[in-house]
Amino acid sequence: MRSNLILAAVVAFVVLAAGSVILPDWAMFLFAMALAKGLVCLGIVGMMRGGVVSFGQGLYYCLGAYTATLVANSFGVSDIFVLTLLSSAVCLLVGMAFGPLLSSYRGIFFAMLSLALSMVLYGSLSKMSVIGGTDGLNIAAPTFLGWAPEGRTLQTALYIYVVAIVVIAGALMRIYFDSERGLITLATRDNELRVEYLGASVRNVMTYNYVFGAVLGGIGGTIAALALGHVDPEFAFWTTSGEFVFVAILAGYLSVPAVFVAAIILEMVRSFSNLYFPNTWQLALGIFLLIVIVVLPNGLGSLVNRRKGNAA
Amino acid sequence: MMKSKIGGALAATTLIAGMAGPAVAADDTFKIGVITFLSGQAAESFGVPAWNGGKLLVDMLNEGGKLPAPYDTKGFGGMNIEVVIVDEAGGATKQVQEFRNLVQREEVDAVVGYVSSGDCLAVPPVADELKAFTILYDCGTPRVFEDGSYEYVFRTAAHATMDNVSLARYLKSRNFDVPSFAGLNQDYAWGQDSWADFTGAMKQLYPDAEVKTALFPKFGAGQYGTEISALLREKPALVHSSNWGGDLQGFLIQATARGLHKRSQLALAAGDHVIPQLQNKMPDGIFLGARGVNGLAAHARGGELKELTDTMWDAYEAEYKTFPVQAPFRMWQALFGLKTAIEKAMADNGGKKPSSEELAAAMKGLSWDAPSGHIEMVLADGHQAIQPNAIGTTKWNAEAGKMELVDVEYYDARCVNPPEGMKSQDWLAQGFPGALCN
Amino acid sequence: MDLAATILVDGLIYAGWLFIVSVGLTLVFGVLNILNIAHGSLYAIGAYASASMVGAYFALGGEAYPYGSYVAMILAAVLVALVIGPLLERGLLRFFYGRDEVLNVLVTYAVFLILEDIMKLIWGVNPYFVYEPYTLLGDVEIGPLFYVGYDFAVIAAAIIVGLAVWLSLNKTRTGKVVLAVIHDSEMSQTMGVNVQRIYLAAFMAGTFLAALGGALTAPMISVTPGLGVNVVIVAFAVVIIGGLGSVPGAAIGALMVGISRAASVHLMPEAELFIIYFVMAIVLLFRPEGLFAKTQARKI
Amino acid sequence: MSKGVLEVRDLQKSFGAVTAAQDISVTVPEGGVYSLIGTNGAGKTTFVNMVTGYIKPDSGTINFGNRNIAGMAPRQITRMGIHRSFQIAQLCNELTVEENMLVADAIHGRSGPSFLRRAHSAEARERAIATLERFNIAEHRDRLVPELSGGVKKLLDIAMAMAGDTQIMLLDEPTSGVAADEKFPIMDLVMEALRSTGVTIIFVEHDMDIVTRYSERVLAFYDGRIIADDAPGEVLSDPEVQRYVTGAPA
Repeated sequence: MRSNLILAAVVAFVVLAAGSVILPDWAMFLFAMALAKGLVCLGIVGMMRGGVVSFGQGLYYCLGAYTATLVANSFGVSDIFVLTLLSSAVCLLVGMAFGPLLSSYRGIFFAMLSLALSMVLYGSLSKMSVIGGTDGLNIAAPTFLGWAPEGRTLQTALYIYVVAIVVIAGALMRIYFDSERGLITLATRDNELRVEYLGASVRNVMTYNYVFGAVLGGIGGTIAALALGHVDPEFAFWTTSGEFVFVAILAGYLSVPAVFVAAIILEMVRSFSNLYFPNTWQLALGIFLLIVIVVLPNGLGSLVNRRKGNAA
Repeated sequence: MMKSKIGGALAATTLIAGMAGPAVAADDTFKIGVITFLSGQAAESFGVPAWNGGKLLVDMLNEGGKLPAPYDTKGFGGMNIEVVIVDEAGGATKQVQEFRNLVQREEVDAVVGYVSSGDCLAVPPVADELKAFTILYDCGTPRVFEDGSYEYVFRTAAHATMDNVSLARYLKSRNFDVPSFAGLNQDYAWGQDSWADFTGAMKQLYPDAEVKTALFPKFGAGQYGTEISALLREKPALVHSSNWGGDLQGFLIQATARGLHKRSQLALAAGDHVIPQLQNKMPDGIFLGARGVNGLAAHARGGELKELTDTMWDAYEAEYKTFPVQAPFRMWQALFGLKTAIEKAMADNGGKKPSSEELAAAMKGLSWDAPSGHIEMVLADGHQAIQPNAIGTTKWNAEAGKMELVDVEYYDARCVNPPEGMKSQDWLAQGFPGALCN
Repeated sequence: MDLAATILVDGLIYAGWLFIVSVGLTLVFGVLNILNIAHGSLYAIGAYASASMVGAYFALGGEAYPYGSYVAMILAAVLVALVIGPLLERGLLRFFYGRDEVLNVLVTYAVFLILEDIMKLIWGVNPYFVYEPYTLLGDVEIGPLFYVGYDFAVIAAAIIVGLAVWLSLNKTRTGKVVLAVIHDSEMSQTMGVNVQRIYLAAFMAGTFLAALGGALTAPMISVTPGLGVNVVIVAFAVVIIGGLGSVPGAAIGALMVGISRAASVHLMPEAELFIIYFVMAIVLLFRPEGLFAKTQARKI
Repeated sequence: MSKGVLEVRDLQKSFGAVTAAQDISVTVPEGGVYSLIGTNGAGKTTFVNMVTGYIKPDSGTINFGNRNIAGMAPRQITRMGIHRSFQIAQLCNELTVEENMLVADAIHGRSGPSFLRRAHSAEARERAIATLERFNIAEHRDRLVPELSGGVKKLLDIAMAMAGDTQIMLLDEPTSGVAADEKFPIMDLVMEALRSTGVTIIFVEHDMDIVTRYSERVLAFYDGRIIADDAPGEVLSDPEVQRYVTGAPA
């Protein structure tokens, strides 16, 4: 089985990396952004498997982005690997601080409390004129272990970097989902009482998923910031988090790759509806969301990865 | 093996993306991407009027001969003007993506846009990366060129420091007594910066004026009851606000209903654009600016630009049944600047459609006339414009049934803008060194 | 007048408004178990409708009886409830009953996006004003401060709405049924309650209350696009604090938020932005389900 | 006192006005089969819930393994070896029978559940299927829970509870929601499966035939008190029990 996973990962990497050749510049950038956001959504999917959905992943997306930007601007660090590590470390710590707190909330309360947390970050950043307030900050293009590409090369390098991280993160999460703890998470979504009476701690399960989500969010935010060259508090605004949730629902919790396909599809729809319906793109997007929710109640993943027995 | 299946799906999406081919602009058309607010709060106050003005001007230019010299030639240097318009709503992240799409997918020849300061900060690095000629036509924050420098990015409107410096100077020149003042500004960069600029300028001109309270209601709050109570209790001699759009209208309606304007002088840094909607609900005697000699102030100015101004003014009124406020004026000065630059570049390159490099070279340090006055790209090494400004006092003309601006004071560009090479905050802190006021 | 009193009055005025805009949200959640993000849009539509109605009223020579404009405002809200309520509930939401709460939040998020543009298509981007009703009731002078009579009318309206909702829930037969559904829809279904009709009624009531909130706010603001975005988040906070599905909870939540916000504006303006989330976080820390949440013990 | 003994002293519990347990004191030695009888609301399930941590007693002690487990969290009590089944079988409806078993196996698995070890590994599945076979429900392994009959659900519920090392097994109405003709076969199955492991069995039951057939000792509850505690014959012939519990002379 594991060999299959490795094979799949390699295939996924090749297919995605091929994009750096096939794709026009604008699309490569769009894909890079979509994949970065996909990482955040993968974190939400991890929580969805446990039965909760965070409406506040913008918190970590933003935290990661600002950590990278502030570090880059104040210490002149530009190496993408260092920045990614630093911001995921910060998000890990913050996640470990909030995780236990949130782990006892469910459903709409978990969603709203996580939303409140990210809105507080949004508010605080908006107030801090020193770091640009609502206007945000710019961050210089990253370097790769001393190599400082420019133009199309830079975009390609960034894109390949995202792809690599996506494939690694995706594979790791797949391993986790298939693991004993992964199954326990699914059981928790289903019947917490049973899990507790089997002697496992539901809060513990929830906390782990939350912390993983935090780290993935941080990585996604860092990459997004480096690709955009700009961060602002909007990263933590509820509509941003709302989009992440939408991608997660669109993907469903069954398949990991579906998350990234969903992210790319959303970016495409958004970008084109923007261009073709400048006055009614929200309408277009909203209708698209509804169609997806109606047509794919279990998400894209259900197309390719029907659970045993769920076929009915 | 679902991963590879998904991989297939992904490759498919990739193809779709690849197929969405751009419509390459021919040499006899000049394609501009215009980004401004078509939805959300800023649509009504800035985005839509700005583009109404822009559309009007583009049509007039494409027809040719509609405008007084030097703008009587057709299109941009004879080329037909084609426009791709994009909604600015959705935040800087989205705008950076849209910018790339405009340049790389739509292959526009130039981008004109951005009301939001956040977008104006986020886009320039990308513009330089893509070597895409870009005009920022509206946004206020001085940080764009004070914190960075860009090859292909130009701002054809003065930055926001001018607005509040002029306001303070207006108080002084009308020797209005300000023992104390307070502020109510939107809680985001625009409001925070405007308040900082205003207090900075006041510290110079009214050193011993006491700052009462600085209120920052949430952007789009709509309800100002509590804030107004606070202002009524504090009884400041003057209340400063840089609010715009619905927030300003809401504040004025609620403040006047509770007599705040009778108790304190209201001074609005960018208030002119709500006059067409509020009409006589806007009380008399309010000091207000228009972020430049725009709208009523421009109409009242006359001078050698009268013909140009009136042509645009009348065309706009005829088309949209209301008079143009600040936003269309700033769009006009951007498009006139772009026209001038293109034609200058073509004069240098022998009439070919200019490249981004040639455009940038031509735009650098350029100066041209617009309905809002003489625009000079003198700051930030020729990338940032300065322009004259005006502040006036509202007065409802009952018989004409329209709001007028009286006691208008005009300020030279160099009187209310910092000199080249000096950050506006330092300029304020040091008491306007090098300011040339008539 | 001393600061405490000012804070109290300002707080009450804001709380009154908050209650009207949030009570519909909590009612809809209680019955349909759907947290309706589009509530904000319904609020905005109510504002637009009321602006148009009042405008039309005065255009048709309503100056003679200006007070009629208040009737026009309420009619506007009723109209919105009658048109949009059934459209959304029958046409869309009913297909999502019993689905995951969070999925339903997304459904209404989509509705929110759609309505935002539809409003633009109907009313354009230019602002609407209905100033008259706001000044009609004159000023109220409290110590050195002027308040607009309308502000207190809003408080009164809030109290009336609160009583009306409470009475119709607890004193009418239908209301009791609604409460039963709120408590346990499966059970009430087995008891032969026509849950479908209850759902429709509840959603229309919720729509009416949202629209009423907008209708009452319209005279004191300029009705422009993007009006609903901020409202819904505030309303969320209020109903979360009070406990989803609890009408008295919404009242208490509104009071807590309203007064703490007023206090922060007067005492420490820089904290205003956070105060609402602060209150919410504190409450949820001690009452994870909100103040008045319905808690049913699980039978094992 | 040996480790497996459950020693309950003066348990009190009331919900508002309702007294669900008063002065409950009983000692359950290791091994053996005990049944709890009583009308609905007599306090049987409350007793089970307090012993397994679902309800915290107002006062009193529950000593097991030389610790007072009163008020401990269910999972802590479970880890100490006191497992339970439920009146309404508590299963994971989105998972198959085998996966339900795998969940139990993963939790009781060696060295705690792992982030890396595959839940569906061959060994794990062997263990799971072995347990399912012990309860004679292995043929349902690939079906989803909602497709199962009441009896199979009950058996799966118990089978899951038996994963890991169980010392005391509390069965809350093992035959409720089971077709009448299935009751005895199921009880036979359960009793055989459990006895072989030598766990102490405590089950709540309404059917007196089942009580007399399977239990060695009976605790009769009435109004939150234990009114009789003896061999089935004695308890069922006790007039008080006949009046308050069985209703008619046995």
